[in-house]
Amino acid sequence: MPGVEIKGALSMQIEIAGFPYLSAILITCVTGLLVILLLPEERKGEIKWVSAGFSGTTLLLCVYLFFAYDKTRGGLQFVEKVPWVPSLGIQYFNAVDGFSLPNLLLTGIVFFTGVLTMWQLQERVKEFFALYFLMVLGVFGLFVSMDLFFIFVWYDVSLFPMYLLIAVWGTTRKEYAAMKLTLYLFAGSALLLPGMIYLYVHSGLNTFDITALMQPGTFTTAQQKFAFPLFYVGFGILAGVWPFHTWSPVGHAAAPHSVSMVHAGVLMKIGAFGVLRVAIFLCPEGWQYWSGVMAFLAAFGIIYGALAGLRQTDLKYVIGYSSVSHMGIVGLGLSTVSVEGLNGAVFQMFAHGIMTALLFSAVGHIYDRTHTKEIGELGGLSRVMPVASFYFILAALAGMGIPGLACFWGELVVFIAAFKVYPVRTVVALLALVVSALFMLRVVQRTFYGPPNERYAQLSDVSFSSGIPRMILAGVLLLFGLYPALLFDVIETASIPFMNGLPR
Amino acid sequence: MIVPFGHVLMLAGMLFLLGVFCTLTRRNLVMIILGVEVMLNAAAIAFVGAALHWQSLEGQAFVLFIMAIAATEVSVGLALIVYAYRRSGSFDPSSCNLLR
Amino acid sequence: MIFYLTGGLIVASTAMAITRRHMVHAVIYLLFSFFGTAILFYLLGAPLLAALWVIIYAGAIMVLFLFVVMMIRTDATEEVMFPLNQWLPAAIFGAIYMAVGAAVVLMTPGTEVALPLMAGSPREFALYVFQNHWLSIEIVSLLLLVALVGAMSLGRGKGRDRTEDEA
Amino acid sequence: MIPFQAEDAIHMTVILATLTPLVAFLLIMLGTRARKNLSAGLSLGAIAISFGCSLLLLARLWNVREPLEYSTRWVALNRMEIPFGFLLDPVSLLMLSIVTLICLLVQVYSLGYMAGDPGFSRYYAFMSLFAWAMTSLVLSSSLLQLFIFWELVGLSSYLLIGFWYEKFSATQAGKKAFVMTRAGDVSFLLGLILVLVHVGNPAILEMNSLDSAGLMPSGILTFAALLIFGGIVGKSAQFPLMTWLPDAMEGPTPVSALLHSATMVAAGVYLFARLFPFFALSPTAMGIFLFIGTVSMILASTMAMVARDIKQVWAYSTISQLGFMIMGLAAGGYFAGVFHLTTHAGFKALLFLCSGVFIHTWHTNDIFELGKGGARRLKIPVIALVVAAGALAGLPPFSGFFSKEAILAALALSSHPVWLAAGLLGVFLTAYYAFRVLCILLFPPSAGEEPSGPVGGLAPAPKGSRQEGSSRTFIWPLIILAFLTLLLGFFQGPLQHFLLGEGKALLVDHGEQAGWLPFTALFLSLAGVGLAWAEFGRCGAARLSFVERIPFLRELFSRRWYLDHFYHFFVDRIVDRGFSKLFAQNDNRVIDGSIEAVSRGTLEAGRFLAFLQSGMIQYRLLVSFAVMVLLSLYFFYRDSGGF
Repeated sequence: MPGVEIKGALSMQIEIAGFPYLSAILITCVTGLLVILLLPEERKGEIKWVSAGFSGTTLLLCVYLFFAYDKTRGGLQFVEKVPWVPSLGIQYFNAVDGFSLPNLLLTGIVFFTGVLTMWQLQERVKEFFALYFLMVLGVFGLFVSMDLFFIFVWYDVSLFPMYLLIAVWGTTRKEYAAMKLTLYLFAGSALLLPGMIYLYVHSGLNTFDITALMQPGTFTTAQQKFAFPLFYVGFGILAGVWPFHTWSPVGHAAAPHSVSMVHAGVLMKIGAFGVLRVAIFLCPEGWQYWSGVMAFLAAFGIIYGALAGLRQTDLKYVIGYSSVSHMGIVGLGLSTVSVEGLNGAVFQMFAHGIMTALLFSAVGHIYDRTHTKEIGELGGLSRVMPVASFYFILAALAGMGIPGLACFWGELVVFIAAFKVYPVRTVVALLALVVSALFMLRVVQRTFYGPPNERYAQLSDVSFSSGIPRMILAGVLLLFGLYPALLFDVIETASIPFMNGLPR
Repeated sequence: MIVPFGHVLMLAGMLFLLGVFCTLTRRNLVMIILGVEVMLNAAAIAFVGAALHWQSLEGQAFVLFIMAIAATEVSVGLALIVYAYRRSGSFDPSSCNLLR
Repeated sequence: MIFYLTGGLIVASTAMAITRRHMVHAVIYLLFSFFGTAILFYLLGAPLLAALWVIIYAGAIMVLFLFVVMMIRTDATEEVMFPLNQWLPAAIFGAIYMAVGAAVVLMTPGTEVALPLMAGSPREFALYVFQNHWLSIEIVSLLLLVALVGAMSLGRGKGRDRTEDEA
Repeated sequence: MIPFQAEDAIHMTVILATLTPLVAFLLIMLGTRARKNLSAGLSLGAIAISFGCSLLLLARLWNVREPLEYSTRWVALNRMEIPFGFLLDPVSLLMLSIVTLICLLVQVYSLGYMAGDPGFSRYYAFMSLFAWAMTSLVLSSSLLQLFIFWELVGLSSYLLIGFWYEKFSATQAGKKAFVMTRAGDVSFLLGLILVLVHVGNPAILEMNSLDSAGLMPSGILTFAALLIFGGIVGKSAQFPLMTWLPDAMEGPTPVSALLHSATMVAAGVYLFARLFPFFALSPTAMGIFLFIGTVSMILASTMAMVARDIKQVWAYSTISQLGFMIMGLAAGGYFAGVFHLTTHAGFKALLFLCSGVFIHTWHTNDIFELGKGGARRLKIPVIALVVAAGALAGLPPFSGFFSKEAILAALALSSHPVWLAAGLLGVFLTAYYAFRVLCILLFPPSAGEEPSGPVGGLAPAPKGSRQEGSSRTFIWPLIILAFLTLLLGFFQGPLQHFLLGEGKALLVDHGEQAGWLPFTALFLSLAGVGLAWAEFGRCGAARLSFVERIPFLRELFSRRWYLDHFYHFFVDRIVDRGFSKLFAQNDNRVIDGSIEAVSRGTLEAGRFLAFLQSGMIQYRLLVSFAVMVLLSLYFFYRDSGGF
C-alpha cells in the first residue's frame, strides 16, 4: 500500500505555529509537579504557594488562549504536531478549537480555585498537591490533544490519581467510593481501548490523528454504528450518563473539596468532551443513528437525577445528583445533531463546571467548620456565615437555571434545540426544572435558613482571602450569564463548520 | 450357584460406590483409607464373579494380588496417617496442605 | 438365595461402617462386611481365596486398622460429618455412575444367565498361579518388603524431624 | 426597530430607568451592607430616578401613537438571535409608571416599617433587584427577554418572602411560591419554545402582528397560547396554582404590598395584555382563559370570606381581582382589564400598607384582635383603609367602581350570560368580604367599655419615640395612594385615549352597553356592604358570617377548597415518596446492586479457584471420580449409539 504510506509520511512532520502555548500549559503542570515533589514535606506553606503559582500560570495561559483565539478564522489553532512513534502513526498533536477552548478555560479556573480552596489542608500536603497536579495534567492534555492515542493516555492519567485522592483524603465511606469510582471509570476505559483499536485498524491509514480519521468516508456506516456505542458508553460513564451514574454521587461525596470541584467540574466534562471529540467526530453517522437512544437516556437522566436528589440527606450527594441531572442536559444537547444543540451542550459543560465547583467550594467551607454534611444536622447557617451561604445560594440558583447566571443559557439553548427534534423527551426533561428547583430550595432552606443553631454560633465565616476562589467562580458565573455571547461565539466557530461538514 | 453374573456385578458396583462415597465425603484420613479398602473389596468380588463367568482362574489369581496390594497400601497409608497426625494433631485431610 | 442374603449383609454392614462417627465401630462393621465377602467367595467357587480373605484381610489388615485407631485414641466427635460441598457432588456423580453401570450390565447380553458351577480347588489354584504368574508373585513380595521398610522409616522419621525442628 | 443610539434622549432615559436599580442592588450587595442608611438611600435614590424617568417618558410619549422599539443583538446563535431591547408603547409605559411609583412609595414606607431589622440593607438590596427586574420585564421587547426577567422577578419574590429566613413558615412559603410559579414558568417556557420554533424570533410586536393564517397552524397556536397562559396562571396565582399567594404573606408587609398585590402578580395580567392580539387569535384559548379567570375569582372570594388573617384576606382578594382582570381581558375588554390593573395596583397597595401599620403597631395579623386592640384610633390609616375598601368593593366615587364597570360591560358583551352573572356574584362577594374586615376592625364588640390599655394580652405599642419618628414615612405613602384611588377613576377617558388611540378597534364598543348594568352592580355592592354591616358592624351583631353558619362551607373555604391538601399529597406521596424514593432505591438496589453482584461474582469466582487449589486430597479425588464417571458416560453413549 504505497499510497497509504505516503499519506502517513506526509502527516508525520513537525508542525508548530508560533509559541507552543498548549505545551506550555502541560509543561507548567509538570514543572509544578516536580517542584512540589522536590520540596520537603514539612514546608506546607511553600508547597501551597508553589501550587497556587503554577496553577495561576496555567489559568493565565488559558485565559490568554481564550482571547487570543482567532474567532474569524475558526478551526484548529495553536497547532503543535510532533511525530512520536511514526511506525504506529502516533503523534504528539495538540490544538484547540471552539469546542475545547471553553473546557480549557474551565479547567484553568477550576484548577486554580481548587488549589485555593484546599488552602487549609494540613495532612499530607505534598502528596495531595502532587497528585492533584497529576490529575489536572491529564485533564489539560485530554482537552488539547488531537491524537486518539494520546487522548486515551491522558484519560487514564487523569483517572488514576483520583483513587488515591479520594481514598486518602476523602471523608464519607472513602475506600468504598474510591474503589467504586475507579472500577466504573476503568470499565469505561476498557470499552474505549477496543473501540480505539477497532477504528485504528479499520481506517487503514496507520494514524491516530483525529483530523485524518474524521474525514468523511474513512469508516463505513456499519463500522460507525458499531464503534459509536463503545465510545459513547466508555466516555459516557465518566459523564454520568444514566444508568452509569451511580459512581458520581458517591464519588463526589467522598472526595475532598477541591477534588470534588475538579471531579464534578471538569472530569465529568472530560466524559462529555470525549463523546464529542471522539465518538461524534469520528462516527458522525453512528451518532445520527444512535441519537434517539442518547436523547432518551439523557432526558431520563435529567428527571431521574432531580427526583433521586430530592431524597438525599447529604449535601454533597444532593450536588452529585444535581450533576447527574445537569450532565443529562449536556447529553440532550449532544443528541440533537444540530448546531444549537452542540452550542448549548458545550456551554452547559462550561457553566455546569463553574456552578458545581462553586457549590462544592461553598460546601467545603461549611464542612471544614461544622464537620458535617448531613442536611439534618445543619440549619440556620445563614446567620453565622452569610457569605458562605451567599455563594452556595448563588450556585444553587444557577443550578435551578435562573437567568443572569450562566447555566440558564446552556439549558435554554439545549431545550430549544431538543424541542425541535424530540418534543416529548424535552417536555419530560423540562419537568425536571420544577423538581430541581424544589430540591435545591429544600436544601437551601434546611441548611441555611431556620433559627440559628447555637452549636455553630462560634464558627467563622468566609474571610476575604479565603473567599477569593469563590469570588472568581461567582464572577465567572455572572459574567457568562450576562454576556453569553462571549462563549457562544467561540463555540460556534467549531459547531457550524462541523455540522456543515456532516454528510446528511 | 445359580446367580446371574449381572447380579454379582451390581453388588460389586454398589459396594464400590459406598467406598467412593466414604473416601470422598468423610473428613477423616482413616475413614478415607477405609473407603479405599471397601473399593478394593468390591473389585475383588467382581473379579471372582468374572472368573466364574469365563471359567478361568485368572480372575482369582488377580484377587490374590489385590490382597497383597491392599496390605501394602494399608500399612504405608496408616503409617503416613500416624505421621500426619503427630505433626498436625488432626485427622482432617484439609490440615495436610503443606504443599499448597 | 444365600448369595442375596450375603450380598445384603455386605452392603448393609459397609453402609454402617462408612457412616460411623467412631472409627472403632466403623472398623468392626467393616469386619462383618469382609466376612460376608469371604462367604461370597466360597459361594462363587474360590475356597482358597475365601480362607485367605478371612486371614489376611479380616485378620491382619483390619487388626492393623484397629491397632492404629486405638493407639491414637482420638476423640472422633470433632469431625465434620459429610460436609455439603463434598457429599452433594459425590452423590450426583455416584448416581450417574450407578445409572450408567446398571445400564451397561443390563444391556450386555449374557449377564442374566446363571453362572455355571465351578470350584477351583486350592491345589489347582496354586498350580495355576505359580505356573503362570510366578514373576508377579515375586514382584508383589518385593513390594511388600518395600512397604515394610517404608512404614518403619516413616515411624522413625518423625523422631528425626522433631529433633531437626528442635535443633 | 431603532438601533441603539447613545444620543437618543428617550433611549437614554429608558436605560436610566431600568438600570439604576440594578446599580443600586450591586452597590449594596458589594459594599454598603454594613451601612444601613447608605443602603436605603441608594435604593431610594435609584427608584426615584427610575420613577422620574418613567414620568418623563410618559409625558414625552403621551401623544406618540406608534410603539417605539429599541433593540440590539444580545446573543446570536446559528439560526436564532436573541435580542435585547426595550419596547415603549402605551401599555408598557403605563405599567412602568405604576411599578416605579408603587416601588417608590413602598420603599419610603419601608423606612419606618423595617427600621431596626438586622437585614435592613439586604431588604433594600432585594427591593432594588426586584425594581430592576420588574421594570425590565415591563419594557422587554421580546418574549424571551420577558421570560428572563419574569424568572428574575420570581427570584426576588422568593428572596423577599423568605426574607425572615429564621422563621420556618416564611422559608416554607418562599419555597412554595417559587416552586409553584416555577411550574407555571416551565409551561411558559414550553410555549415560548413552541413560538420560537415556529416563528423564529419572538419579538412581541411580531407576535402580535401574526395573523391566524400565518406561520403557526391554529392548533399549535392555541396550544402555545395555553402554555404561555400557564405562566400567567403561576405568576398571577390563578386556579389551580393559587395557593402560594396567601402563604406568601409571610414576608414583610411592604413586600406583600409591592410584589404580591400591586406589581409582581400583576405581571401575569400584564403579559396577557401585552400579548393580547396574539391570544385573541385563538378563540378557544380565550374561552379557557375566561373560565379560569372566573373560577379563580369565585374561589378566592369565598376563601376571603372566612379568613381571619388580615393579610390573607387581601391576598385572596388579590387573586380574585386578578381573576377578574383576566375575565375582562378574555372577554375582549382590553382597556377594561388594563384599567382595572391600574386602579387595583393603587388601592390594593393602599390596603396592604394600611394593614401594615396595624400589624406594625399591634404585632398581630388577626382582624378580631386588631379590632379589640383599638385599630380605629389610628385615624389616617383608618380613613385610607375605608377609601381603599370602598374602591375594592366598587363603590363610587372610588377608582375601583369605574374599572369594574368597564369589565362588567365587557362581560355583558361576551358570548354567554353566565360570565356576567359570575362577574356580578364576584362584585357582591368582594364588597362583602372587604367590609367584613372593615366592620370587624372599626366596630369591636366592646369598644365602648375598654377605651384603652392592654386588651386581651395585647399591648398597643407605646407611642414612643420610634413610633413617632417613623410615623411620617408611614403616613405619606398612604395619603398619596388614597388620593390616587380617589382620583384615578376620573381619568378613565384620557387613559383610554392613551391606550387605544382613535383608530384601533381592539375592544368591544362601550357605547352600547346596557344601561341597567351600573345600577345592578352598585346595588349588589351596597348589598354586600349592608350584609357585612348587619353581621359584624351593628351593635349586638352576632359577629358570625352567614358562611360560618354552614360548617361544610366554612371548612371548605377555610381549607382553600382542599387545593393545598392535593398539592401536599402530590408532592409528598407521589413525587417524594413515589418517584423519588423509587429512583433513589433503584440507584441503591438495582444499579448498585447489579454492579456489586458483578464484583461479588468476581470475588467468589476467585475464591472458588483458590479453593480448588486448597491442596485437599478429597477434592482431587472427587474430580478424578467425576472424570471417570463422565468418561464412562461418554463411552457408554458412544458405544450404545445414544440412549
